[in-house]
Amino acid sequence: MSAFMWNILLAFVWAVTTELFTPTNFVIGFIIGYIVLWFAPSVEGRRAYFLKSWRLVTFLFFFIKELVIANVRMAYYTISPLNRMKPGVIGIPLEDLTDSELVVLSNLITLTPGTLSVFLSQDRKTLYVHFMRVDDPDKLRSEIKGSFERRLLELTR
Amino acid sequence: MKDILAGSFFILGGLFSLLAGLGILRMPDSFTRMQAATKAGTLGVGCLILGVAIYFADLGDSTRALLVIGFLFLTAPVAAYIIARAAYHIGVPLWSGTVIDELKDSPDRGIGEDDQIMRGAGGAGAQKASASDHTTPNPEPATGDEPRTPDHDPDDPTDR
Amino acid sequence: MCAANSPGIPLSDLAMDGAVGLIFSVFLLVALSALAPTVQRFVRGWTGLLLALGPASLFAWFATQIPAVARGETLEAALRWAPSIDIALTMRLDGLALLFALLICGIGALIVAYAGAYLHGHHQIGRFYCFLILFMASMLGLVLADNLIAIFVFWELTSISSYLLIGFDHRRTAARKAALQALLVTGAGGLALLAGLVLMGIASGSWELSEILASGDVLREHALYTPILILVLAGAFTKSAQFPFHFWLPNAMEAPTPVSAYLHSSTMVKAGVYILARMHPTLGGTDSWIWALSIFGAVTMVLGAWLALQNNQLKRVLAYSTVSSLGAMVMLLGIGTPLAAKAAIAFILAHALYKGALFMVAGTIDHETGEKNTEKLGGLVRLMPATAAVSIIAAVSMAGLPPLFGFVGKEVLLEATLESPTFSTWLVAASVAMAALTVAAAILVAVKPFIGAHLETPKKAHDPPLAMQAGPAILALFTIALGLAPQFLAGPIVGAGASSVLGEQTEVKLALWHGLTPALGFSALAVLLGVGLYFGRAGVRGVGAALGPIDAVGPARGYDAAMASLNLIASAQTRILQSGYLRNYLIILIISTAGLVGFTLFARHGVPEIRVQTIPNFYEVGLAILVVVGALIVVVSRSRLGAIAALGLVGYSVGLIYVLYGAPDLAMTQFAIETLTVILFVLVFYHLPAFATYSGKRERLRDMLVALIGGAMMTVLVLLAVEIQVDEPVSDYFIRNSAPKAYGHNIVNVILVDFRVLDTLGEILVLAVAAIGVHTLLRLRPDRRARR
Amino acid sequence: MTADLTMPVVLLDAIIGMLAFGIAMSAIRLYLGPSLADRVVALDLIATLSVGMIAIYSVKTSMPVLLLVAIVLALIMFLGTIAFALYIQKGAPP
Amino acid sequence: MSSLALILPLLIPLATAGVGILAWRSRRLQRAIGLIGSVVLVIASVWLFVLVREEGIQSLQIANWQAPFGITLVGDLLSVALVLATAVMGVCVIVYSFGSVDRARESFFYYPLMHVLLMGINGAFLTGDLFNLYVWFEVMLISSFVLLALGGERAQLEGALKYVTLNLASSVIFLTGIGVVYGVAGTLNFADLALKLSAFEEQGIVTTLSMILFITFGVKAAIFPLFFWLPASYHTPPAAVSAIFAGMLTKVGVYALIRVFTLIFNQDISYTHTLILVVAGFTMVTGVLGAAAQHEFRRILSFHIISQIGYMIMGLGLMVSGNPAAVRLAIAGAFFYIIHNIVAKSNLFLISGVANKLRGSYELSRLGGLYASNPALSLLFLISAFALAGVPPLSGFFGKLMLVRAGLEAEAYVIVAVALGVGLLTLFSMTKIWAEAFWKPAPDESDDESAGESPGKAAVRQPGMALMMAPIIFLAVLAVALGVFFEPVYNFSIDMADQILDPRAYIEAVLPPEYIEQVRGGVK
Amino acid sequence: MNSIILQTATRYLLPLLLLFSLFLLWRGHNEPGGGFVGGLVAASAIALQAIAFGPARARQAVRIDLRALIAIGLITALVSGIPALMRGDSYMQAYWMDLGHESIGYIKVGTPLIFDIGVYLTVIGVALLMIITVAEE
Amino acid sequence: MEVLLAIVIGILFACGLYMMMRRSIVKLVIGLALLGHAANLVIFVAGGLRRGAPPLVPTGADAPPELVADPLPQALVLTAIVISFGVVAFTLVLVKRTWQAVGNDDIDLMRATDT
Ligand code: NA
Ligand code: NA
Repeated sequence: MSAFMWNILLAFVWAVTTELFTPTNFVIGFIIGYIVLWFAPSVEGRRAYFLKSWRLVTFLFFFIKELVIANVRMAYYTISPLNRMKPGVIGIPLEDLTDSELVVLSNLITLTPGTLSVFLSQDRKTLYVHFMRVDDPDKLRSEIKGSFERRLLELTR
Repeated sequence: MKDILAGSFFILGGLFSLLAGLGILRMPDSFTRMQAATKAGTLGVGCLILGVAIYFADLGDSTRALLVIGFLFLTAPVAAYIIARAAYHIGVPLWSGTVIDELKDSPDRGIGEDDQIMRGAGGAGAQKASASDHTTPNPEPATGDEPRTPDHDPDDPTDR
Repeated sequence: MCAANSPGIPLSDLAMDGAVGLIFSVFLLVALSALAPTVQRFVRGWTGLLLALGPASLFAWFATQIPAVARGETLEAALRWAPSIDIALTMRLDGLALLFALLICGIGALIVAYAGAYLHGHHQIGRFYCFLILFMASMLGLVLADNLIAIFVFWELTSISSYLLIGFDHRRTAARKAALQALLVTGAGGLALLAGLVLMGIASGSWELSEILASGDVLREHALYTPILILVLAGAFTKSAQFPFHFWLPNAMEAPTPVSAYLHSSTMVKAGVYILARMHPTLGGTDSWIWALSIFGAVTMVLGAWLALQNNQLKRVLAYSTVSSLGAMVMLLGIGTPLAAKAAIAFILAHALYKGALFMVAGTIDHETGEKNTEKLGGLVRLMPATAAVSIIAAVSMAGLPPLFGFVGKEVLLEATLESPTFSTWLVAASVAMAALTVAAAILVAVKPFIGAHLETPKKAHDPPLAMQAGPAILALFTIALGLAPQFLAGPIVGAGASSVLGEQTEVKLALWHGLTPALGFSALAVLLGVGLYFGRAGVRGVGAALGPIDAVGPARGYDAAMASLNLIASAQTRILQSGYLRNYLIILIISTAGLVGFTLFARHGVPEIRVQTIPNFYEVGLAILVVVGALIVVVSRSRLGAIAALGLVGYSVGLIYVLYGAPDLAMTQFAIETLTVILFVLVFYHLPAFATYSGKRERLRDMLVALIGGAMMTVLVLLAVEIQVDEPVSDYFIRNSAPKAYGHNIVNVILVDFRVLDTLGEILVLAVAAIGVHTLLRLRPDRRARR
Repeated sequence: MTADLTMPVVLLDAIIGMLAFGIAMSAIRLYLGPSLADRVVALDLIATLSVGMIAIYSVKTSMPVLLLVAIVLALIMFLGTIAFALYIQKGAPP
Repeated sequence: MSSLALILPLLIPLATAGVGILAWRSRRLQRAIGLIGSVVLVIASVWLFVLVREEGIQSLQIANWQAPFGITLVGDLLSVALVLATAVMGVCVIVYSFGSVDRARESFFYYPLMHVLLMGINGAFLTGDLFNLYVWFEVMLISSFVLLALGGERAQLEGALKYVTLNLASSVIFLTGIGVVYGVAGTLNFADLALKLSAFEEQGIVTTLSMILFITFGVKAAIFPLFFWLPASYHTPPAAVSAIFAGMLTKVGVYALIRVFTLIFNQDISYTHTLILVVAGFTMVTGVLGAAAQHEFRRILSFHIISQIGYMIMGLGLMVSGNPAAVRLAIAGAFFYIIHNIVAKSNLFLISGVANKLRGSYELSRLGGLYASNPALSLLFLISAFALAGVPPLSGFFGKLMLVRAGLEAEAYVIVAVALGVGLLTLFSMTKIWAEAFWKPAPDESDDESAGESPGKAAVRQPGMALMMAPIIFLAVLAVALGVFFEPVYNFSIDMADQILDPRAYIEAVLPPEYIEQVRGGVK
Repeated sequence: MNSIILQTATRYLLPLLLLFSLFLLWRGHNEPGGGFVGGLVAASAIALQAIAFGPARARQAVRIDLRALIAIGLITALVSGIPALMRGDSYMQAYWMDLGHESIGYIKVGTPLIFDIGVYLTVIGVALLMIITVAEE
Repeated sequence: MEVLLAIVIGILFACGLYMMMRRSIVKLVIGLALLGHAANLVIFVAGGLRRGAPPLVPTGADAPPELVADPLPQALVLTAIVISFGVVAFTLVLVKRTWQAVGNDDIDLMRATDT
């Protein structure tokens, strides 16, 4: 991601030229650098950099949304009578993920309520997840794969 | 404005923390309790600290606060995963109302951990336990020259 | 360190020359003792004779001092030791000291020579010489010493060297036991003597005996007189085997005969008598003195003589007879008249001569025949004529028949009892009884083996080598010579000795023939009775056997009982205190602490007043509850990992308390340490067994109670500390100076790395060693070492 | 370093109360168990909520330095939990 | 220069330990470092000793922070003499270890641990600060824990468990006491405490504080009824370790008692010191009776440590007497007794190690025949044993004499009687060892007298025996010399007592005059 | 523990923790922190490594033998007081100097910092030696 | 609050001591750890409690503007915490090794070294 390095370099140059080495100034330099990069087609991987950064932002928003929704749901489980719950453990088939992707995915699943990663199979092909409410296992499987895994892969690859 | 925002996060965080406490006490089995504790705890404290970051609105202090969130979000789920995995591995029972357990019947069920891991060996010695019964999962680890193999508390049926 | 007169010790100019000799004499013997084993290695068979030259030459030197001393002069010398605490090797040669010095060196020389032959070929003979001469040195030091502490030093050395001598035949259990018994009895007395001597020093203000003796009635009128007297008597009585401490002496006959002859007849046992004689001028003459010495002396005298006749082992008869004689000497010192003093000194001299000879003869008989039982000995005169001659001469002296010096001694004894201002009748009766029994004993032990029909013995007897014959023979010759010319030969020294005992110069007349005095009558009576007793000894023993049950409560049994109960008490006490139960130790620690601190607080201060300082917030209360809950879970948890988790809870909540009260550094450290502790616990507990409950309900309740008492004490202490403030804490200095002087804004850190850096240095050292300890414990194991 | 408090104390106390409630419930779970996993999760939650507690307290006392303490705790409690998990996994067969 | 002299007894062992740890690969290097360090420590201690003897009390404000704020090291006669004794014992034990400690222990930091122990002891003797004293106690304890357990034999571990538990319990009490003392007085510096607490009107509180410290130092000193850890453990490690423990560790407790109960808690003497005197009596008696019940070489010696601590404490307790001469003599006697006991007791432990090496046991029933086979060793034992039992003219006699005389001058007749009686029982125990281990024929020995000569003599030529004997001979000579050259030692003891009994000199050596003025004026 | 998820998370956490520990060490003189906490945090980072990858990997991560690390820490702490001795001052007396330049500001560096580094190294060595040795059992 | 904490300290002590008096050596160490906490709290509380203000000097100032908590007890406790960690860790391993050597965790069976 040399474009990112470029961005850092620009922020540094900004700080040097303004002779002000405060963190705030550095952040300003970074933002200005980002804008500069927008108009600098010579930088290699510039396009991917913008795409990734955009996806990161949307991913974060997605994550926060999931987090909030799921927490509300969790709150509901917590205070509602126990017989409303239908917990279960379901195996989610995975693509061929890298270590870091696995960690992020597992963490995301755990952090979003109603789900808890329990077990990653030896061949790294299946992630078993504990659900608070299982109505249709296959639907849950595709939900996880469709939202979390897809968005994660979009971000990282 | 800043204080209102911070205050809202405080309230949100407080509520989640409350829920986490309620959940960990009220949920019927270890895994549902973990669900409640990890999420509500992390999110609740996350919100609180976000509020603190906003409240102080000082680069150094706020960065430190955000650092806490970062750490929390990195470590808490990993910890939960590791605990859940270990708990499942040794056969902590699922709630009777559990509707499905695909892991139970899976051929992957063996934890894939070598018991000698702390001795630095690799993970090759995956052991497959009898898949049918949760209460008798793994055979006792072979610990070589120890005078007595480690075990759990025989007088405490709950300690497993 | 050199010989010199220390301040406060007056030395006449005249004495200076002789003085060095006094100290030299003791050191000569010490040096000889140290060299003895080496000499033995090189000289072998002639060692005894060679070594005997030392004491012999000292004897000669002391003999040259007789005229001067008899004139009333004294030799004095001092060697600085620790003058600041009144310890000096001050030496003083007066009549009493001279008499003893002559006996010690003279008989000592004979004994050393005798021992050379007696123990010929023994592989530890070198050590024997060493101990024997060391004893000689100690004894000489004792009689010469003038300083109270020096007296005690030599006194103890005689006990120690005699311990080594009695146990010389160390492979035998009986010898070891007898040595220990002698050491303990005389050692106990020695400690009493120490206390008595120190009290004397304190009471009189002087630590030189000569000064104390010169100061007249100071001690007799002092409030501490009675304790001093009791303590000194305890020392003297144990050493001189006075009733009821007489039992150790016959047992000490386990020692080789030269030792018995020397220590247990002529010298060491007389140390007690010596001390009494020495103390007479300052402690004597009071009613308690007279009563104690007369009664104990007389009882010992008769009892010893009686017991002598009850035995048939050569050395035991002689030993009891010695006890009897020691009793007589003590009795005479108790009477305390000039005549009695003269009698005591004469009797000491007479006894030393004949008893030393008899012991050596007894040793010779044993050595030559292999038989100790008098009843199984007889007719030896044909086989060992020389020995028989010496033995019979000594026996005659012992029996108190003229013309030997024993007769002189016994006559003055009887006279002294006749003229005793107190208890005269009883004392005369006792003396006659003693004399009669002694006659019988003398015949039994020194005459009977030689006359009559020859009895077969294990070894074929013949006269021993010259070195063994010389000793008793010379002593016998002295007995004869002194008996024939008592005034000329013994008069000066006896007179000088009596003068010392009385504390003033006295004239002494000694004569073989006193005319037809009542004493002579009693003497004759005693001899007749004695011969009768000898032939009727079977009856005497019958009576003794009938009295046997008394022995069950006697002092010898008392010693055994004391030893047994010492063992019993010791092991019982140890079983109770050092029970091995860690819990008991902890209970004692807790109760001691709480009891002592609590009692002190209430006794010295009163119930402390506690005011509530600040009202806690709700979350402070919550936190407090959390700590308590955590601790309680730890206690009640039946799962060990649960307990660890709860321990973590306690740790984290304590950390929160630190946060609450402004201690972020502490809180951080607490959290970090707590986590590491938990990890260690978890990793270690993996190998440990599960919690088990071993204690019963009652024990648990008791422990709970004790724990609560401990906790309550801590609560009170904390409240006390909060409540009371003596002064502003020094920490204001840190707060004010941290930034400007130590360039640090975190005051706690500045304290740790600057203000109190030494604490931190020690602390990381503790950590380092703890880690090394963990490493070592786990890696260095006997089982693994064995495998290596 | 320090600033004046601009937040209603009541609110902060209420938040502290909520956290305290959570901690109290976790403590009960710690006691009840029944499995070691439950106790560990309870301890982990207590530590997590303590992080929040410290953060709020830093607001209440206007002591942002306390956030460093919160960071240390957040960082390090993970380790304790993992150690327990290790134990559960390998040390507690039936 | 005094600043250097006071810190060296801490720095030398610390540096030695640090370098020693780095050299863990080479046993030979470890030995060399250990020996050099201990010899240098002796030199430094002599320097400090001479300095203090000639120029009076020395103090060092660590990091140049003036007392009572920083930590002060103080060298008075008492502490520097003990530092010197520690250093000398260090050399003795290290040389002895060369011949007796096995390879495995050596390569597991035996020598560095020994030096840390020495440092802890020196720190405890030199510090003038209550909390710093705690730190040195802990340094001492932890290194003694490890030395005790080093090797991992079962008996060692069992003994160590009790030793560790009880000592840690006492550390906790100490820590609590420090907290309370600081809470009440607001200071930790000895001199400052002396100044402030003696002026404090509520002496009952001060006495209560003193009791906490009495208990905690009492555990370290192994007084009645807090001594259990000692007989449970001291006989378990290698003899060299036993010897340094026996010689030095309990003495640190006694030192601390003497320090605080002369310098700080000297107001309510009729209460505190009477208590000390009573405890002294019980300590002597229970210790000596405990020994009488034992039949193992080192267990007997261990119980005697306790009994002899009683003598030292007795000297302190005699302060209760109003007679200044008696008090002076008593304190001097206690000091002399400490020095004597370090020499004699350590030596007996060293000798027990030789006996064990020769006969393979410490059990009296399995020992025997040493008198026949090892006359030199027998002589050395006799000297040390009789010194311990207080037989003149050896060192122990003079200690006993000083205490007895002081006690009689103080009219404390009961304690004197107890002390004398205990002396007799000590003699009894020593002769028990003598009779069993030396006189008695070895159990496996034939009745043939000359046969007793061979096995031991062969063992004398065992490797390392010379290294073991050298310190034993040295210490035996010392036990004799302390008696023969008693005068200078006595004078030193008296000077020491005078110094100890006059806290002003100590306070003035530590605190600046204006501070003293200010406190004297300021406290209620 | 043979868990990819834990191991991966550890890879990210390790540098973070080490960095933070150095921060605590460096800022400890002026803010909460210091050699102890810094050392403990660093040690816990490596302890995490030990749990996730096994003790052998943790030993590798430290590179230097832990016993030596302890000794070096001790000696560092000890040596920090030597300059004072060499100038005849009392042991451990602090010497400070200003490091830096007018333009970028000064930082105070002194012997107490060296001492704190000694503490830091010792604590790391100690905590790790304990944990790793125990873990290797 | 001092009163409350004093009581907490008392209970901690009681719990720690009770654990140490158990016959199981495993409980012994746990008791020791509890005692450590209790002792540290004693120093902390006895030295005087002040809510809030840690002993830090604001940047640029020479001394804290307000009353701060007493730093000395804090430094002492910090030292004590660390020492107690080292000691407890050692004891823990000692207990383990003792258990291995004796083959039992009942401390009443470990009396051979006493009499
Ligand atoms: Na106070
Ligand atoms: Na710090």
